[in-house]
Amino acid sequence: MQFTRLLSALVLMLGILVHAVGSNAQTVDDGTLGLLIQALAGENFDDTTRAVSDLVKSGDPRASSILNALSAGDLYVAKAGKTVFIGKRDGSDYAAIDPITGSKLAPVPRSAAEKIKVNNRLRRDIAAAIGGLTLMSDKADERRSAAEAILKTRDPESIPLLDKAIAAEKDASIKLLMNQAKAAAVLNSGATGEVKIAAIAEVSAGNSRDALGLLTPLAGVEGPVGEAARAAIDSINSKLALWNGIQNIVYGLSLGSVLLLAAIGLAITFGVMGVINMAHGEMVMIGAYTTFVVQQIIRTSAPGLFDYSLLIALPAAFLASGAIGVVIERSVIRFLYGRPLETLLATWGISLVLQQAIRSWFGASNVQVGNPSWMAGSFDLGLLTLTWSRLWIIVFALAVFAILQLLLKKTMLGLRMRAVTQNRRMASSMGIRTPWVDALTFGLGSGIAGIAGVALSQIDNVSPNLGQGYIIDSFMVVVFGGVGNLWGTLVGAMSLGIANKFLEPFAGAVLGKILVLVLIILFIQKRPRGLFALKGRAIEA
Amino acid sequence: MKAQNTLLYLDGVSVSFDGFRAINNLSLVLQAGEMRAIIGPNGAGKTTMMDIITGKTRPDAGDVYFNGDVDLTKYDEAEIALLGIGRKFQKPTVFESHTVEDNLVLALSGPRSAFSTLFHRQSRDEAERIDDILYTIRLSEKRDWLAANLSHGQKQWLEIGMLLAQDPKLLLVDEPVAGMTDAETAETAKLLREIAKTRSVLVVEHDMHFVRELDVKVTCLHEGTVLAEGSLDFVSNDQRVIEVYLGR
Amino acid sequence: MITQWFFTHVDRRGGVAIVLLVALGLLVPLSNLLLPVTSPFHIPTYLVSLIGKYLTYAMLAVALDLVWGFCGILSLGHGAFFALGGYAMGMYLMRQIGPRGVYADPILPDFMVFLNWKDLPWFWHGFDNFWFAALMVVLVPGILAFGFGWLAFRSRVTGVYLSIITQALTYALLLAFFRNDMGFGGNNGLTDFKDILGFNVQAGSTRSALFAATALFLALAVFVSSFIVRSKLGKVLVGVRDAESRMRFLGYRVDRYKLFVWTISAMMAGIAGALYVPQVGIINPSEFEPANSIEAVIWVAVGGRGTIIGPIIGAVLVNFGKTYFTAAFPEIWLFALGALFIVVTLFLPKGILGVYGSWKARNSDHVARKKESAPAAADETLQIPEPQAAE
Amino acid sequence: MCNLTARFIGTLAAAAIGASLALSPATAAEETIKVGILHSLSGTMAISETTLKDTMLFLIDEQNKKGGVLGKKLEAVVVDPASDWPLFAEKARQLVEQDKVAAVFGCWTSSSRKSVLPVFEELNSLLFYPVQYEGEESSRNVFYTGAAPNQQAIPAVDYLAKEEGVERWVLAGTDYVYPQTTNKILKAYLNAKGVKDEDIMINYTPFGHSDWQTIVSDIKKFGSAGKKTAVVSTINGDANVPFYKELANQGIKAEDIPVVAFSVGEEELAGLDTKPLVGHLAAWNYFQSVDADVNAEFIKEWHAYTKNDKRVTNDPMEATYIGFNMWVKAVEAAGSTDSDAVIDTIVGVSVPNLSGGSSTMMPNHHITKPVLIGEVQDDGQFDIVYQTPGLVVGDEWSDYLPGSKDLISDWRKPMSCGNFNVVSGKCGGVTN
Repeated sequence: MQFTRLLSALVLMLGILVHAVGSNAQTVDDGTLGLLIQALAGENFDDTTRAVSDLVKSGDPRASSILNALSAGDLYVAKAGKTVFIGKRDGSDYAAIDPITGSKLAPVPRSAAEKIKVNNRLRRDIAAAIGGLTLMSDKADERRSAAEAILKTRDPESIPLLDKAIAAEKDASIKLLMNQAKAAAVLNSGATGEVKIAAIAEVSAGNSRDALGLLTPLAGVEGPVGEAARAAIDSINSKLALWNGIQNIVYGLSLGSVLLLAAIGLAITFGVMGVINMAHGEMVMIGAYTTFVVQQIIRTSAPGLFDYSLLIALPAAFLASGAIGVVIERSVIRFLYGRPLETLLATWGISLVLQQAIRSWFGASNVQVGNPSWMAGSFDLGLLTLTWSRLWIIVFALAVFAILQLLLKKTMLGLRMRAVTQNRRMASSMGIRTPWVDALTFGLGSGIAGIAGVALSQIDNVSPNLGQGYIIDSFMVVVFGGVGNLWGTLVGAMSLGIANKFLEPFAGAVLGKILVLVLIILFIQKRPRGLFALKGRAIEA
Repeated sequence: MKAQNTLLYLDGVSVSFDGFRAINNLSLVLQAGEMRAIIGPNGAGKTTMMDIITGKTRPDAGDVYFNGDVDLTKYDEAEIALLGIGRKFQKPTVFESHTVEDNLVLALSGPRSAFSTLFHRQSRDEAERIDDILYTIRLSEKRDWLAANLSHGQKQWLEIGMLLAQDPKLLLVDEPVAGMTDAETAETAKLLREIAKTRSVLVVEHDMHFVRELDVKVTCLHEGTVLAEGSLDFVSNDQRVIEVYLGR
Repeated sequence: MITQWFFTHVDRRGGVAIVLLVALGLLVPLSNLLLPVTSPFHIPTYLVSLIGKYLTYAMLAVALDLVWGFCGILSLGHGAFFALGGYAMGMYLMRQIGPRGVYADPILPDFMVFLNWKDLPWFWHGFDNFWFAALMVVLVPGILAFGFGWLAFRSRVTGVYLSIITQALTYALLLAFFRNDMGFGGNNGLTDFKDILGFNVQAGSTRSALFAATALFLALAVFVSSFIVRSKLGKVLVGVRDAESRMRFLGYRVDRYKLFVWTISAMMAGIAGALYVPQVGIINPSEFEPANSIEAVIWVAVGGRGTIIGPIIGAVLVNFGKTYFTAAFPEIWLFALGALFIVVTLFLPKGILGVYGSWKARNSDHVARKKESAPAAADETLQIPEPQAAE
Repeated sequence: MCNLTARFIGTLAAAAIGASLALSPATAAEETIKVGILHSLSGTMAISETTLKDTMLFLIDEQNKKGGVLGKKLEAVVVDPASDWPLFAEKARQLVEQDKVAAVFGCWTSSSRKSVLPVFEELNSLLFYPVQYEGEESSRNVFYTGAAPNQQAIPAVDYLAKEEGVERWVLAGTDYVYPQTTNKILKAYLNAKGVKDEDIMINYTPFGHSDWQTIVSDIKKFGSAGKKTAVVSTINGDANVPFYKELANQGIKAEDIPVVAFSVGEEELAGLDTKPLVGHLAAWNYFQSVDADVNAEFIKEWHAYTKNDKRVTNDPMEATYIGFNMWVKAVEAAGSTDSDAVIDTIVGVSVPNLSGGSSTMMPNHHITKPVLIGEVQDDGQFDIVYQTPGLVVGDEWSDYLPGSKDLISDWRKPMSCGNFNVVSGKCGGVTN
């Protein structure tokens, strides 16, 4: 402990000495470097941090690779002899590399070495430090990340470095980033007056969120700097306020499309066929589990295909859920037409069985369904961030809806379905094989639920309870929209989604949800047949 | 006003569903104690007219008066029924899981509030009236049957019986003889004429023989308006009526 | 005389049921209290409160059947009324704890103390008085049902639309009661009860008393519903169930009849809930879960919809099955339960009593059939509007 | 059809008879000691609780290999309370009264514990409760081997403040009693440390919440006020996966806004791709990655028992392990499974925990444990970045809640009181 302190101090002096002596090649002899590196294996994070800065000050080119290894958690110290090495797990050993020479060392048994601990703060510092080192690097992306790192740390000490880099920089976008970083650093520094005001202008031109972070501390300051800061903050805030509205709508649509996906299959089995299908949620769940299975197979057999896993899962899920749907229809539902309540009972029983089946098959806990790369991450739309998965789900939901509409309105099958559901006796007397159509319709509804499961597996957890989480909302959507009308389902889902998102900010998530339910209840009073009720002389009695 | 001393008065009534005009500027007057037959092709708006009179459908425009001064458009089905307008449906609707007798008990005029029915005990004259009606509609020995087990004709009659039990001023009867044998048809005609002695009746019917047997003033509807009105012979000689309805 | 009056309002089955329940209400506690543990007829305390629990469920089922079986209103939210009654009773029991709570606060229940609430929310006042609480047990569900029904029935919300908004109702209440700010103990609910009317809720004698009370109230519920069903009002209700608009053309204010029976049923459910809480020793929001309400519907269907005692049989049978299966095959019992529901719907469409009924009907003429008031095949509860040009 | 019906009724009857036999007081053979396992195997909580059922079966199996307890074999009685709280009470009663189990290991949610508590007190039986909870409870018949708030939340906050220099706090939780209480304690604690209210954002979501877009972006906003910000998550199991997925996708890096969770362990991470989550934290008393021989041994046997070397271990499992061993040791010491005897002997009993040290049952029926803080790794494991130097005693009555700061609990005779008020010097809420 004490020792390392002393050591590092000593090393520091050495380093500086070297600085002075070393004419241009900013390097230290291996011995010193070795000591510097050893210091990294400090007693606690503070020691390590200090050691890192020392290492950087040494300005040795090898430092960056060592620090990278450290922040990646690949730097180990042998219990015996306290020698530090870069290690990679290899069975019960570490494949060791000498950080100084980069040459291979004899593998070290896992038990004989321990990892040099890093935490978030340390990683930040290292990133910044490396930033300092790689700011002049000849690789564009290294320079970019370096600038970003400094933009995060706002370390005033890096200002001179930045000046040099900016002067040298060719790439406009990186230059902009560097200017941002510099401005940030300036704001963080002791600089005053014009310099800061200029920096404020520079900063507020960039990403508003970060800018707000930089400016808020200055708002309290007296004098022109403070005023400039306050003005900038106000303009940014007004911009944010506007974007909040937009965000609510976009997020509302995204929530709406999730509801739509969850409900659309039900809109067929329940809305069109009149089966109170309590097993609908389980069809969604089965779709999600199909995705899991597909991904498992791909992981083991063809990892390269992982990005296509969802595309492969879609038909698979459709067939899996669809097939189960057909089986259910043939074995149970078909005996219950005209007795909708019995369908509620039977399907409830079926849902219990399916849940338990999945539970005993895949286990009760969550299974992991990964995002393919094109689903991961997010992009900025003005000031709001929308994740790719959400965007794709919106697109997907609408696509499914459109396809379904076409299927029902334009194809022979769709025609028959409508015929059968509207007047079974007449349809059969016209030579339509109603049992066959029934099975297909129910299969279709279940299949759609299945592909919904593929999409939902990307944003929700895949467990045997998955279905239960969606069944109530789905029924709400279908009924709210008007039973037997797909457009109703679409509009219903979207309006519920948006309503939810506008209520959430001021009512809170919980109260918001309650309010939406109350709204549904009251709305049904006004339109007892839902949003898109069909008028005309529907026969009662 | 014109509506005075008429029993039922429709003037310039119109209604449309999703753009389709089911009733178009319809006017019709029924005197107290009158029986009227309504004929007309499908889609002429006969049933819709009944819906309007009984408050099931609200007209978009026009006046509907009962007893000269009661504006029917202001009341709902139940209230209108209590005002004394009874209705028999096109397809017989009786309470299948009740016995014939209970069907009549339900129809029997009397207090309709929840509590009075909860503690209701059947009085002697109620019992007698039920016996009479059962006799009139020839179902006395089937009084304990579930209505579900009656034949089609019998259901028609039971429903007419329920109308009688309601003892309304005006009966709206929609295709009473649909699916009846000629014998039954004749019987029904007799029964209706019987009823018409004491009450006003509005009969919708396709069956021309039946209408002839009733021999009353006839109104022919077409596309929601009155095409012709008068004695059956007069109407059936009307050129347009022949075009749209009879002549085919 | 009285017996004669009694039997004019209750059919044979109902009468038998009532007599049996009263007998049960007397014998079970006696056997539990008087007979020695060794005696084969001695019923252990845990069975007493277990059966007591079943009976409260049965009462909920009877209430549900009154609206669904006889009036065609399928409620997927009756659990809400049950739970509200339960909470009313729970609040009384909480107040009875008084200074014996862990924080020894004379007024505030424990959960309020550690969420450091300063004083009692207004709606908790009065619940220290049993009779006030008892009143609330029927009033709160009653008023909610009345308000809800008044809206829904007047604007003629029927069939599946009604079912779904009843579900929305119970779901909303579930979320609301989960919130700690509501002042009902959040997801932990109300628990750690000490005594009721001065008797220790844990004591065997109290349990037996509660059991007896439950049995008697259930008997009462059976009597009330068969009284309603056999009155002319009952005939009207069945009429509404089978042909609602026809009833209107006969001059009946259908909405009022529905409202009446709906409110009565809700109050019954409330009482059931109130009897349930002291016997299970906890009430929390999970009682509002839509799944519970659906299960209640299933009890009725299993037992026989549109019969007086079918729901009782169904509730007891299903819950007994649950108790048995969860202990016997904890890993796979859901298969058994699920299969039970499927089999019942496929092979006993009118429930267990329905089978008995149709068996009776087969060997006797249709005159006998009039006693069966099993629902008509055409079910009113789902009306998908069929597009239809005027005439 | 009617034939089938008849047969169906037959089977029903059979089941009924079988059941009534099962329910009639068990004539259990006395050569085994029965142990009740009361964890949900179906319903919403099955996700977490099923593992603990397996753990118990595993531990009992191991114990029997060692010859059981008091020379008798242990016999597990498993029931499924199906995530239904009243059913928990019913099952508890059934286990104790009918199956005559010596002790029950079970429950996960506070609601389930609260609903069985009266049963165990009435029948004077034993419950070992292995999950972290909100505290504010101490029963003579219950042993809390999971973490109390001071064994999880407070050290975690200290770590963030010290090591990560966090000044601005988001307390996000499911609207349950546990998060509510924990956040109340944390808020009081932070305020005491001089954190201003405008630097604390408290947010509650419904159970099973799955649409986190708004909240995550709110967190981002709150985090962009120039001060270092962290999220303290008491979000309940089911909602975590969508929460972390949204975090990852919206690109909130641990370096920018770290999230420390109290109910996310190896089991929960199993459902997630953790690469984007590296660096986010969790505070527990045990991690599978703990570098101790006893742990390695435990994991090896666990994998052998479950025949699945992917099967992870987690903190509630360790708590179960500790609780079970404490019970065994206490029974051996008392020479009997009688509840009173065990309650008297178990206080002070100390058994090895899986993080190398040993845990002791304290007089307040809570135990001592180390507090570990780990960072999520890309392999779904945690890398331990901090460990409390000593053991932390579970504090049942929080010092940061006005209602309970004066209360202590000591179940040793003569005090034998769960809520002794040190100010009034009286034992608060004992009945009769």
